[in-house]
Amino acid sequence: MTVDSLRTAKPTPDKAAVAPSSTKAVAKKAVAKKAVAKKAVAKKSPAKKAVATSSAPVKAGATKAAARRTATKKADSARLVQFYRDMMLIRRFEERSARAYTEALIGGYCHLNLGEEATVVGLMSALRETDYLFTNYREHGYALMRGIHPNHAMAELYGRVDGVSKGWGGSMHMFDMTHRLLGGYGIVGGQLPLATGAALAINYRGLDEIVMCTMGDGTANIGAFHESLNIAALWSLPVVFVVINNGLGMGTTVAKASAEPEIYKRASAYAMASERVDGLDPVLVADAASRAIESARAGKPFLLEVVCERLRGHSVVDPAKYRSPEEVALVARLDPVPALANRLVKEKILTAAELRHIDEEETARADAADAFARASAVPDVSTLFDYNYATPVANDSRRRPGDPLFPVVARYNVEVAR
Amino acid sequence: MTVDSLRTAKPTPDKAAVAPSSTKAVAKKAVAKKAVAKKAVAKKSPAKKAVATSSAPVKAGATKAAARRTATKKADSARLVQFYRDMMLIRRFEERSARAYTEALIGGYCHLNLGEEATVVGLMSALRETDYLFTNYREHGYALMRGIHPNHAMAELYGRVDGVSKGWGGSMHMFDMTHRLLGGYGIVGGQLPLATGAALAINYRGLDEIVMCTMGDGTANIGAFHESLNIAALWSLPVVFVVINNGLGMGTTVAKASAEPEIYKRASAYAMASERVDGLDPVLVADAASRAIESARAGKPFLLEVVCERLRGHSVVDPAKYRSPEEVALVARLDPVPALANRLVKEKILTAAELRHIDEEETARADAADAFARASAVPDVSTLFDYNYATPVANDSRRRPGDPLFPVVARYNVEVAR
Amino acid sequence: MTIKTYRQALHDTLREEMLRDENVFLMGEEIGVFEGSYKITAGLLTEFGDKRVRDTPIAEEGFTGAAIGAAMLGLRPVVEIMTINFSLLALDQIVNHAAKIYGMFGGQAKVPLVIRTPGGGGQQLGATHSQNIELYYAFVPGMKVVAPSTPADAKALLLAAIRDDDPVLFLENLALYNTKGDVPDDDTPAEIGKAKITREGHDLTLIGYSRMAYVARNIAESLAESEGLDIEVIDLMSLRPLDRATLVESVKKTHAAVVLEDDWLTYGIGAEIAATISDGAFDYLDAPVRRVAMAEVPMPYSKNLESAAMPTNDDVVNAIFQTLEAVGRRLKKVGQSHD
Amino acid sequence: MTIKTYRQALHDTLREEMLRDENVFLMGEEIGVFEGSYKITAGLLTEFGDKRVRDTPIAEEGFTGAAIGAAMLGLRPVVEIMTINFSLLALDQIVNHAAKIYGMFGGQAKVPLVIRTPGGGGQQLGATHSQNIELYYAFVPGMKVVAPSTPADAKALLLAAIRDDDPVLFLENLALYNTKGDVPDDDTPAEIGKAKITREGHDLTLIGYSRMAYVARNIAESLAESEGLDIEVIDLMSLRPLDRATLVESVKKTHAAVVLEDDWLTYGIGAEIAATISDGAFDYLDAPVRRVAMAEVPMPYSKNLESAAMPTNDDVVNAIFQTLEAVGRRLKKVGQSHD
Ligand SMILES: Cc1ncc(C[n+]2csc(CCOP(=O)(O)OP(=O)(O)O)c2C)c(N)n1
Ligand SMILES: Cc1ncc(C[n+]2csc(CCOP(=O)(O)OP(=O)(O)O)c2C)c(N)n1
Ligand SMILES: [Mg+2]
Ligand SMILES: [Mg+2]
Repeated sequence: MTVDSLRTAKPTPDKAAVAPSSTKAVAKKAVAKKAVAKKAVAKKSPAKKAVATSSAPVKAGATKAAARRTATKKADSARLVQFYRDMMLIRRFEERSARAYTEALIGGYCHLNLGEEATVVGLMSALRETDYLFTNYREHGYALMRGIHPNHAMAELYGRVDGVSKGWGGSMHMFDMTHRLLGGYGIVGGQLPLATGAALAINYRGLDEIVMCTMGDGTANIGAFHESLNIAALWSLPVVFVVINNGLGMGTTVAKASAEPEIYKRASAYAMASERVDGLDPVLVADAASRAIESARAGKPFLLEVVCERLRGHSVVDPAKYRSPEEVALVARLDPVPALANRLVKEKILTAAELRHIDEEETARADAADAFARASAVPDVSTLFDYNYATPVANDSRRRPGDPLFPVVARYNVEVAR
Repeated sequence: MTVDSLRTAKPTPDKAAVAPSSTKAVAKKAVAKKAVAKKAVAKKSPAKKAVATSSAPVKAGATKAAARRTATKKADSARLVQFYRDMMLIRRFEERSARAYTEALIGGYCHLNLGEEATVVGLMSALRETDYLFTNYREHGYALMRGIHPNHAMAELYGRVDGVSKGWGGSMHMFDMTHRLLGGYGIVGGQLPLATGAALAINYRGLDEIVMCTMGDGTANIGAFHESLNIAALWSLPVVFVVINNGLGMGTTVAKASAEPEIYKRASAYAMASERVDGLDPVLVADAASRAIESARAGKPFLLEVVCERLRGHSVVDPAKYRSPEEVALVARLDPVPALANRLVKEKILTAAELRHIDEEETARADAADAFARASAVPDVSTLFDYNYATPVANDSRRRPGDPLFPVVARYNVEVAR
Repeated sequence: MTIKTYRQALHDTLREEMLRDENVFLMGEEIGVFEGSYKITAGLLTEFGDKRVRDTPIAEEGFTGAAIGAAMLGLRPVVEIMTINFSLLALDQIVNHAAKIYGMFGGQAKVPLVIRTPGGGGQQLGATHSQNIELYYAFVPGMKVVAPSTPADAKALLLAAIRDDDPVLFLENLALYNTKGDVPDDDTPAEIGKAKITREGHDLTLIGYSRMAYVARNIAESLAESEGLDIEVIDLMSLRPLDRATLVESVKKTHAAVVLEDDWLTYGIGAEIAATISDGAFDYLDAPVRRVAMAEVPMPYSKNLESAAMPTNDDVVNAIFQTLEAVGRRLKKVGQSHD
Repeated sequence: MTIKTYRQALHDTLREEMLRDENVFLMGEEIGVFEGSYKITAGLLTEFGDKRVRDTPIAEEGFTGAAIGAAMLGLRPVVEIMTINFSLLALDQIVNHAAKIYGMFGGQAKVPLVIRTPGGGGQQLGATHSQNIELYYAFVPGMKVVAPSTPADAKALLLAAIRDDDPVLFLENLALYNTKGDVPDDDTPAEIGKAKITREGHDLTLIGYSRMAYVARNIAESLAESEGLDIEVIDLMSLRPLDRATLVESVKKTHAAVVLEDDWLTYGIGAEIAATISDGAFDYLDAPVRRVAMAEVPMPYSKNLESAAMPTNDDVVNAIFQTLEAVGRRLKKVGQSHD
């Protein structure tokens, strides 16, 4: 795969223009080539038009406006700093997980959010506490942003009793009812019908909550996508479907998997509003997510496509040999974490020292999570049957593999001659 | 359901204008109301525009043109007569089946093409003999039009050895490799992946054949629809997907099942060309099918939506109580068979006597099919295991339900006292 | 007590539970306007409206999964899958989601879901519409699977299923819908996980579930009359959990067993029943456990082939006679000599 | 003969069959550019091009169904489903289409399709990725299901599967991919439907398939050495058709049997094996057929819980000892007294 084709199904030029300064040149180059290769039509999305009005500037007296601008600027700065802190936490947490995996503290599959931090923090910042999230196996960052303590997230990765899923779920299956993270699912597309149903429950009860359901680009080709979006649109359910388009489903590019590579356009098959946004910028993501959520809260489900990059292999054990060195280099240059750092410095919001301080704090949290997780107990074998059923019933099987079904009876007491 | 809403997802006014004269007034009324209820956008389909050029009149010298017009007219007339004959055959065959069902000569489910005759003959006339058809359980008419003798179709319904599927398939599962009818499937959507795969085989071998895959409107909401259309478009397979939109999936209207009720528009989710056509007129259907087939043969799969009416219940045992008397009356007035008869008379192509003659001939064929099927043998019970495997293998089970797995051994020879 | 059909018992129980608990609602294809393919839900749309009785698109995976998601938030959906054959399309949602969610997330979310679906066969519906694949659910930890054979059990088990906090596959049967029986007026749920001895006897244990439990009772009664045979009949009622103790205790008394099932023999439900009895009643069993099951072919459409592939009453009676003969309990009234 | 891993044997056989017959082609997720999730197809895209090695979208139902359709027209697709867990999404296409088409249409169309897929467990993949659901295919008339446990059998059965005109579910196993063994250089296919006695013995019959046949052989060898035990080992090889005769004949000789399986016990593959032996060798069996199988829970992620849920070698050895004790064949070397 060439650098050219890499970001083919990526944001339109106007979006990419606001990319972090350090990566601008590269992004622009990639985008320019892309624009030639493929007519960019993303900006014509009706949803975007509809939203434009709501973000139109407020007309007011000049001094008031200036004061407001200062206040807004301060708020914007604070928001950027918070995004940075959150992205840093995810970054350090994921790096710590990758290391723990090589130390055999984590088993099974382990998929990281490295490179997708801006997308994760942008999306999660737009949710209310009372909203629900359904996501896939690539969910560590989402769990942290929903408010789950890194200690409990890491303990889950280590399979310990203090894990969010008590060690039963692992990397792919984090769940926390309190923080309304409703999983963490390992079957591609499996979360979509569930999220649709959760939205149905909200609708049934007439509540003001919404459900966000994230998935990868590769997931947009599975049947459950179609059935779920159709049902959600048909029944006007409060759900936002988010396609995290990181360009790859394992090693398969979007162009090789999806006949319509601009995935947000698929919403039209359900007369559903949709939009595509640059996932390297947390602010753009957060704003787009807010528009989508607003729509869903008004009973109009929404399909949001967020275009970002997967910094490493599909999972920690994938060396991603199918990526060319150019592609790997480009992706590294597009890394949203240093990009935001540069922006914060350039816009004089934080100093290099302050950035370092944040990094140290978040690194410390990741390290503390590791320490906590190591110290947490492994589930006792006696708890193996604790979650057989929510409503206990007669004759439930609690047989260990070595147990006989019925007591073994010694029938003869003779030594057999062989 | 009101008459208003009935044809909401139906052809646009210009299409309906060419409806048979006897039903014109009604159709117009329905269409007018519909046009208010819902903006008609079907005619804006890009596929239709693209096609317009190919049917543009040929410019030539006046006399030559006149001669050609006469020849064309003759050909058109012959085509209409053939359509009428074919529709009459389907009509009489289906009526005969319905009767046979009440006589318990047919069992299981039995879904008829009554009301859909114009659609069936139009579609089938556009296929080459070497093209393949995959369809659903509502396939009697399709089987006849593919060239399967009515005797063998009826024998299948009666479960006899001379049936196209040797009595193993029944109403829902007609199959004939020679006539390239590749089934007859009872699982909604089940035929779509299969048809896609058949097109893949054609593509693999570099052949000039295409696959047509028909389905109902309700089928457009199932996952297999999405997966199949995506794969077909992605791999440029020679397949035409046809949605037979008869307005209902059993008792559920299109509007209650499909968030985008103009189903042909769903093709855009796969960057696939599509078109909608009035299924009450066999000529329009045939022409649209030809365009779709041409596209597929050039490696561009196509989604064709044909809008027609289901004259009776979902299957012969369904009294369709969910339809209002108005709706039933409207549907009866839209019946394409008398409509074409009227047109043939009006355009002086056939006399009333000639029409009657055709009817008698086709009725006779249906009656002959019944006689043939009654006379055909039921499969012998000894053939129960004939189709276990295509490649015989060791230890295949040929046990009848009453057979023991192992020979029964009488172990004691005493009479037990109770 | 009121005499009702199995269909009516299901209908009335659904209605009563909807009246009792407004978290209970129905979803499925054609259950509203069409009143249900087999009319179980007739009239409920009119009475409860389309929020409580929801017609769905043809999308088994999507709507079953949606029901699971709704259940995770505390609703109590009762899904109808038109026939069990179509449930294959929803299997991932049921097996990998409904059945896993409680355990996989460490007990944090319950899935109080009921999936009603009829099995069948014998109606010339052909290979794809005549399967009995309850095995696919009975095999799965996290699921509960019940299969009533009488109107009264249909009520009691449906009450239990709806009030249970786990996903329950509720197996109905096309051939049972019109059967009649006494149904208690009060709403006492059955105990999921328990089999039921529906006829006590000493000569042989005859085991079935769903339609075959009905067949078993009828045959036991008629053999009692015609042959003076004293057959014990067990209706499994619950396929998961499986009540092994009741099976084994019965065979310890009768020393012989015949299992009836409408699914395929090899790897079918009966295999576990036979294996269980052969193990737990090893020292008491006087002859092999005999299984009567469908022939292992894609079900043919043609009536005579279909009949040949399905267990008949004669097949059952023969299996009983042969088993009794094998253990040496010759039938007093049967004239033939077997030595 | 060449020593190869199970993985390499599969890879080489696929390659040879593609060279032999150009109707053979591969389809599946990540089999080309990614070289296969478990690298079975590594290098084949480069060698054969993307017409013969086709990466698919994530659409198990769609691409499996497409393979069925292509097979109906005479191609011989070999589909890889990444793990058997995901095959649930394709189950309708496999059960209601691949397995039915030949019979349902009266023998007019063959479906020469192979579906390769690994089962597994024991790798901390959690509840949805650690299932062994070969039962879902073994149960279905019209299917053939094979499950090799050695590199040589992997080759011979894959040859047979590809050349067979029926749909074959070819079960692999994550834990076997790196195991090694002699593989014949010639291409003689195995006979589908036949079990194999991989070790002759008189003391007890130990039965397994896939990973558990491998475990069975190892344990039998080590007990021969450590305890002087003479255990007969049967590798089922084919789950459908099932070779009942080989099982029964063996037990007629050994009088005792232990079945090993990596799926859940209740209704699992072992149930049919136990039922079959209890029936066919009724008069020869000296103790109940013992089953060693997974605990019936959604597989927990945590290593110690996962280990507790999966059969260990100790579990197997204990089951063997207990069964031998039950039949009175006390172990000579075992010092304990059991009366
Ligand atoms: C139904 C199913 N098929 C296949 C897989 C194996 N698998 C796991 S992740 C993945 C790729 C998903 O790609 P995408 O949706 O783009 O998400 P990403 O991993 O890029 O975040 C695949 C094929 C699975 N888990 N489930
Ligand atoms: C997977 C599946 N779900 C449900 C059914 C039951 N069923 C048979 S036909 C039908 C309606 C199909 O409607 P449509 O696609 O519009 O076709 P039509 O019958 O109108 O020709 C349904 C729900 C089925 N056969 N398969
Ligand atoms: Mg991706
Ligand atoms: Mg329809």
